[in-house]
Amino acid sequence: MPTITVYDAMAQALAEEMRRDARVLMFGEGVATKRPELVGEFGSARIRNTPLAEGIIAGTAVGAAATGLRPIVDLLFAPFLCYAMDELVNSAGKLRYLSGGQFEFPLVAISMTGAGWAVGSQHNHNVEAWFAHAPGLKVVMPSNAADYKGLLKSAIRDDNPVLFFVDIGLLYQPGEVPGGESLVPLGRAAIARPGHDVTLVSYAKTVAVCLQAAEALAATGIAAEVIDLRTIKPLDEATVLASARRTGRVVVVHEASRTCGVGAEVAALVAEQAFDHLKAPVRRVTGPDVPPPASYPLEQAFVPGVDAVAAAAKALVRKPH
Amino acid sequence: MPTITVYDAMAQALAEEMRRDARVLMFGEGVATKRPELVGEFGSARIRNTPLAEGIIAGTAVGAAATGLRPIVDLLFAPFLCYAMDELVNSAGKLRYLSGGQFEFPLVAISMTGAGWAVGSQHNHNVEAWFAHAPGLKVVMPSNAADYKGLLKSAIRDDNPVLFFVDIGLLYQPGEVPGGESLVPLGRAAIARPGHDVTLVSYAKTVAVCLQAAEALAATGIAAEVIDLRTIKPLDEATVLASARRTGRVVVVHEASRTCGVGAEVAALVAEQAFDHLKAPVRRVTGPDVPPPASYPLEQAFVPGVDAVAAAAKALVRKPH
Amino acid sequence: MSPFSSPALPSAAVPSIEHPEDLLEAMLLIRAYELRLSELSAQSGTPGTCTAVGQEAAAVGVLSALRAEDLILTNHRSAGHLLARGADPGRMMAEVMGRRDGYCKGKSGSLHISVRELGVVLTSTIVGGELSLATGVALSQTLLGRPGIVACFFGDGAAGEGIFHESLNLAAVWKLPILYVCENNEWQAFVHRRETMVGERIADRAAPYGIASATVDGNDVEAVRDAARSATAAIRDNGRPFLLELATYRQRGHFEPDDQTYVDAAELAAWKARDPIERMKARLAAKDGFTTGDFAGLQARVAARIDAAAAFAQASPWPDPAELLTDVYA
Amino acid sequence: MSPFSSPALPSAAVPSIEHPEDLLEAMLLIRAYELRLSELSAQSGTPGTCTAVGQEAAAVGVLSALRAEDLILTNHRSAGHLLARGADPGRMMAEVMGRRDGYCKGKSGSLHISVRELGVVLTSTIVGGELSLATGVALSQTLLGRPGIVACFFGDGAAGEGIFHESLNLAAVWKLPILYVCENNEWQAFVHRRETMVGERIADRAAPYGIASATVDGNDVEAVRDAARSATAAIRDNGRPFLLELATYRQRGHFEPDDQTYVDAAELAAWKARDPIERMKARLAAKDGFTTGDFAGLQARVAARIDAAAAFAQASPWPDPAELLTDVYA
Ligand SMILES: Cc1ncc(C[n+]2csc(CCOP(=O)(O)OP(=O)(O)O)c2C)c(N)n1
Ligand SMILES: Cc1ncc(C[n+]2csc(CCOP(=O)(O)OP(=O)(O)O)c2C)c(N)n1
Ligand SMILES: [Mg+2]
Ligand SMILES: [Mg+2]
Repeated sequence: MPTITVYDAMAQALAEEMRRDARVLMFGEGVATKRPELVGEFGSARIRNTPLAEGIIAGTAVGAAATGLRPIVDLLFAPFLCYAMDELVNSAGKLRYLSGGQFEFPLVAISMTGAGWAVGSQHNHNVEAWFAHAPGLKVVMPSNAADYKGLLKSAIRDDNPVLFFVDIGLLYQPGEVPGGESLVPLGRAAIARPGHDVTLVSYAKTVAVCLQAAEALAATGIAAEVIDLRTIKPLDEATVLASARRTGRVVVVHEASRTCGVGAEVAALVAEQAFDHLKAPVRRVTGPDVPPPASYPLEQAFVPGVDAVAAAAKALVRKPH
Repeated sequence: MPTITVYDAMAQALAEEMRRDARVLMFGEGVATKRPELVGEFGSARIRNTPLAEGIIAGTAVGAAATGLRPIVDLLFAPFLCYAMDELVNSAGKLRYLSGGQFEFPLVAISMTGAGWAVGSQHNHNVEAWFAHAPGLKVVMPSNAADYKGLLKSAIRDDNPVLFFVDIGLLYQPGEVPGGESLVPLGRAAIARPGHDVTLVSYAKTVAVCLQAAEALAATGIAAEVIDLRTIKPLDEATVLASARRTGRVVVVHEASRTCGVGAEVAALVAEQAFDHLKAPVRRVTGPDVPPPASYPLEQAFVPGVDAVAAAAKALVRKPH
Repeated sequence: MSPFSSPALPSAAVPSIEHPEDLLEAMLLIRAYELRLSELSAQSGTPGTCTAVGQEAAAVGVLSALRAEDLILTNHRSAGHLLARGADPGRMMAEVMGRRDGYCKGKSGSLHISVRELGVVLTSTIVGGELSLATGVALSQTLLGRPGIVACFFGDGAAGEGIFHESLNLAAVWKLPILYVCENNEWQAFVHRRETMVGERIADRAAPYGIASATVDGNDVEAVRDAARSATAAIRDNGRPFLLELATYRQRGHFEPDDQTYVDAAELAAWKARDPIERMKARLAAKDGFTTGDFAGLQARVAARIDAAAAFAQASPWPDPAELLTDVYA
Repeated sequence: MSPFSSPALPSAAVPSIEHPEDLLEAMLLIRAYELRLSELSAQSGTPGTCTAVGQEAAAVGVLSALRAEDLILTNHRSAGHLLARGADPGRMMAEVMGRRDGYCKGKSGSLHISVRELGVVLTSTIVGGELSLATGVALSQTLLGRPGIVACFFGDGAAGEGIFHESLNLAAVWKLPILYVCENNEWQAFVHRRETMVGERIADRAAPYGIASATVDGNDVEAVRDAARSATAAIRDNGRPFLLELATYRQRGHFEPDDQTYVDAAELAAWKARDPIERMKARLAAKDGFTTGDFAGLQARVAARIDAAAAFAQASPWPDPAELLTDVYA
């Protein structure tokens, strides 16, 4: 399998889907400047720069999606989604329902987030939980190049609005990407590493943290299973619950702030549906409830580390019950 | 104690705080039209109508708060907050931190939400969890007239940005409101009804649902404790956990959609911190993950009902462990 | 490019409003529909609505200038646009009442009624929502090679939302065939327009974006139709957006019931004296020999339709409770 | 009303930029500061920055027309505004590097540096953020009876965000004393301004709101200062907002390092030939007998300050890890 970066994996997905379906188009601030190869192949009607105005970029995507196109919009950094909340939440997420099912909204809104560039919380703010909480949307946040490609392709083919989050810490990470269609379905988690003593549930950059923690735990005789959610909504409850029931111990790990984050949802799910199998409390290891700072060491400290994850898992396994 | 509606309780809070502190002012779409008595007493500089533009209403409040005023803004219905997300989340919530503590943001953003007016999900959408998930904000959502008054006063005196949610289903409900200052501190939950068999945790209109469920449960010999969170952020973890440890059984109830809602946070908290005391799974009884519909019976069906809450509690109490 | 044929819009027959009497009858139908709903909501459990009483000439004048292939976006104050486009008042009332036979199965209520089969798409009650969506609808028309232009109705208040500015600018830069129709009715819920802007005209905001505009008497249905005809002709010709401002007045409250205590009585009276229906009626009488009897005939026809509509809506069942969970995802 | 004295802003001394040589030196300091950071970020672990090389006349010209009591809002491309206001380049560099002695304790980095003691408040890197906040700052000035006006810097790109429109409209309706300063530098990150609007001038967008405006050569520091002086005089006199557009050009990339492959070489060369520093230098030589030696003296002084600043910043420790959790709530 060829090894390419997440950025290139996404570029492949975009080109392949645009080739496959002439209704697919992409626009956003600098999209055409940054992807001249796509402009070359598909023309400037389908790859467009826009004015600097996230609201109308998103709104245009919503209107176009409802009337026959399949737009992809690049909204750059996740905090800028704040300017597009009405269009994404009140229009894309609700107008199908409010119209009694008259419209479909096949659109993808891409944005970047997460620690790595030391740019501070007006560029780095993990808000995926907002869109999981809002109705009518799907939310994807992959952890590796193959999934970035396979999930982006599935997102483009989906008939619903999909928020596609790119962890900037992963953007230039290489990974093996299979050739061919290599679709990854929405709503299906992956078992990134099997194990039977404790389950580490995560997504995006902290999947690697969990894998390293699992490696460290293995050295102490603890077999940790690592689940990569990949899609946050719809959440693959079955995979999470099956693992939780098997191991009886769950640590949820993510970079986003703790309160009402995706970790809260996973923990609540496990506490509700796998309670009888639990041998220990469900732990969350997450970013703190503060704005991510710019200063590099503080930014790094924001992200859950290998030691913290391993320690949380160890404490659960050691806990007598 | 005089009995007044939530609307009037809030009006008292506004008038008292404006009288107390000349830096307090209020603006929004129709604020001056709807509150002529405040215009009469405090003048048109301090009670202002605005153009129809939520972004600049919120942004103006943020800028004013940082430089010496203590603004209150009425943003009408919660879905309209989507137009003010940047100002509330990226500015009010983050600029203190990003500036290294140079500024304070004493502002209150009021908005209405919840079933009751059959107006559909572009007016009725419970998004309090979004603001609990975002850093630097406080979130309040009371359940009765006395708390609306006491918490609004505290919110106005707080030196931080406070999202103050008004459940429209409660707006014209009367309640006893004590005279005098009658401040209710932010961050403190109330035990609305004591009990020892099961804890029902809720806020806003579903507190009454829980109280009715508790009444019904009492008739079957089950003593339910009802906790009214009142403030969603900061969450009164101590009160919730003490009750959970005492009863060993927790049902979280709210109208907002389930995924990544406040109920997820409370359930996760309990599953993490009170695990050893739990006798049964933590249950959530919430609104579904769909946009609230307009049609009256469907809108009512969206809200957790007394029967569903009582049934969930009963199932936990009956569960052998 | 247009190798893909997406479902044609609209798919149902759209009535043409041709003759002066048609204009009058269409306005009468809207008036009767809205007054009936106002009465119903004052008495019983029927939900309130945002009426556009006094603004009928705006809806009818513009709709009479559109073609069947054109698409329409509207907002909370949409009944006139829908009825002039040929929507069934019975299904509209059923929707307002939250009943199963409503155009949106009762899920919308009055505030966001879309009728895809008539090309009335994506109605939003978020002020400015329609402005945010119109550009995308027009982009579809252009890229999919469909002939119709897009008419987007909004209020003077919506022109205060930033998205208005973003929409106009993008439409200008991308050359999108949009007729922006601002019904400047002097009110923004409970705030008078004068409190929200310096100057009088929303249309002035078009020029900086390189967009042509016009303001006309929005209470003169023929003037509106003529202005809309020349605006749509320009759009069809050059593919660029146009902003048409209709100067009119909201004669009733923001949302029924509304006591209008905040309204200046003299201003209201002056505008009632310029009522669009009365004006058209007088013009017809003067020019075309339209008699009191003719008028009574129109009114009777309209009243019968509204009676039937109300009966239909009231007989329509509530949605099945299972409907709460459907239509979320495609 | 102003019974409450809130903490005075600014509280530190603000330098006055009076003489032609001061204007030149202030521009040289900005240029040297930004080039030094560009070099550092190209080599090592120093974070990138958004430079305003080529735009120094805009910052210096406007700041030289402001008074100490005036407040300033700026954005991601703020170094010029801060330095011209008298900010310490050492503390600025420390902030860029995320160090403890930065103006914001390293939490901001380069993109949102505020310096309250100099009246540079609420810097936001959300494009349009400063526009959303300026109205509130101006409202405080007005209601608390403080004398200063508010200067709000933003780019041509920010004028595409809806909040620009909302801000201008509210400032006009509420009569807020704001000098809106648009640095039209022809670029919006990687998109040329021409791709984002029809027409050339952002200033044209002011008139519909009843706001006065002017466009001047933003690469002529004296022209900028003169225009800013008359604009601020008008604002101080009538209490109303004014939009001043400065036509300039971003000579370097959007964010260091940036290879500028997307930039038209001829356009860039034409603007470099109009470099504001070279122009002021030539003017001083022609009019005031300013010599090469005089210039070298200024440059040496500036270089020494920047050397010291870089040394200070590099010596500044990282923040204590506990700082991650502080400054969230008041
Ligand atoms: C974003 C948003 N803000 C506020 C409202 C509440 N609201 C509904 S209609 C309305 C007035 C709209 O005024 P205008 O745009 O002039 O339209 P009109 O109602 O006069 O037809 C308001 C404030 C809303 N629905 N959406
Ligand atoms: C809301 C938002 N969208 C996009 C960005 C990314 N971004 C940062 S600066 C910039 C260009 C801004 O252009 P302009 O306003 O002209 O200012 P300039 O950078 O030219 O000074 C962009 C797109 C951002 N920071 N915020
Ligand atoms: Mg209006
Ligand atoms: Mg620019």
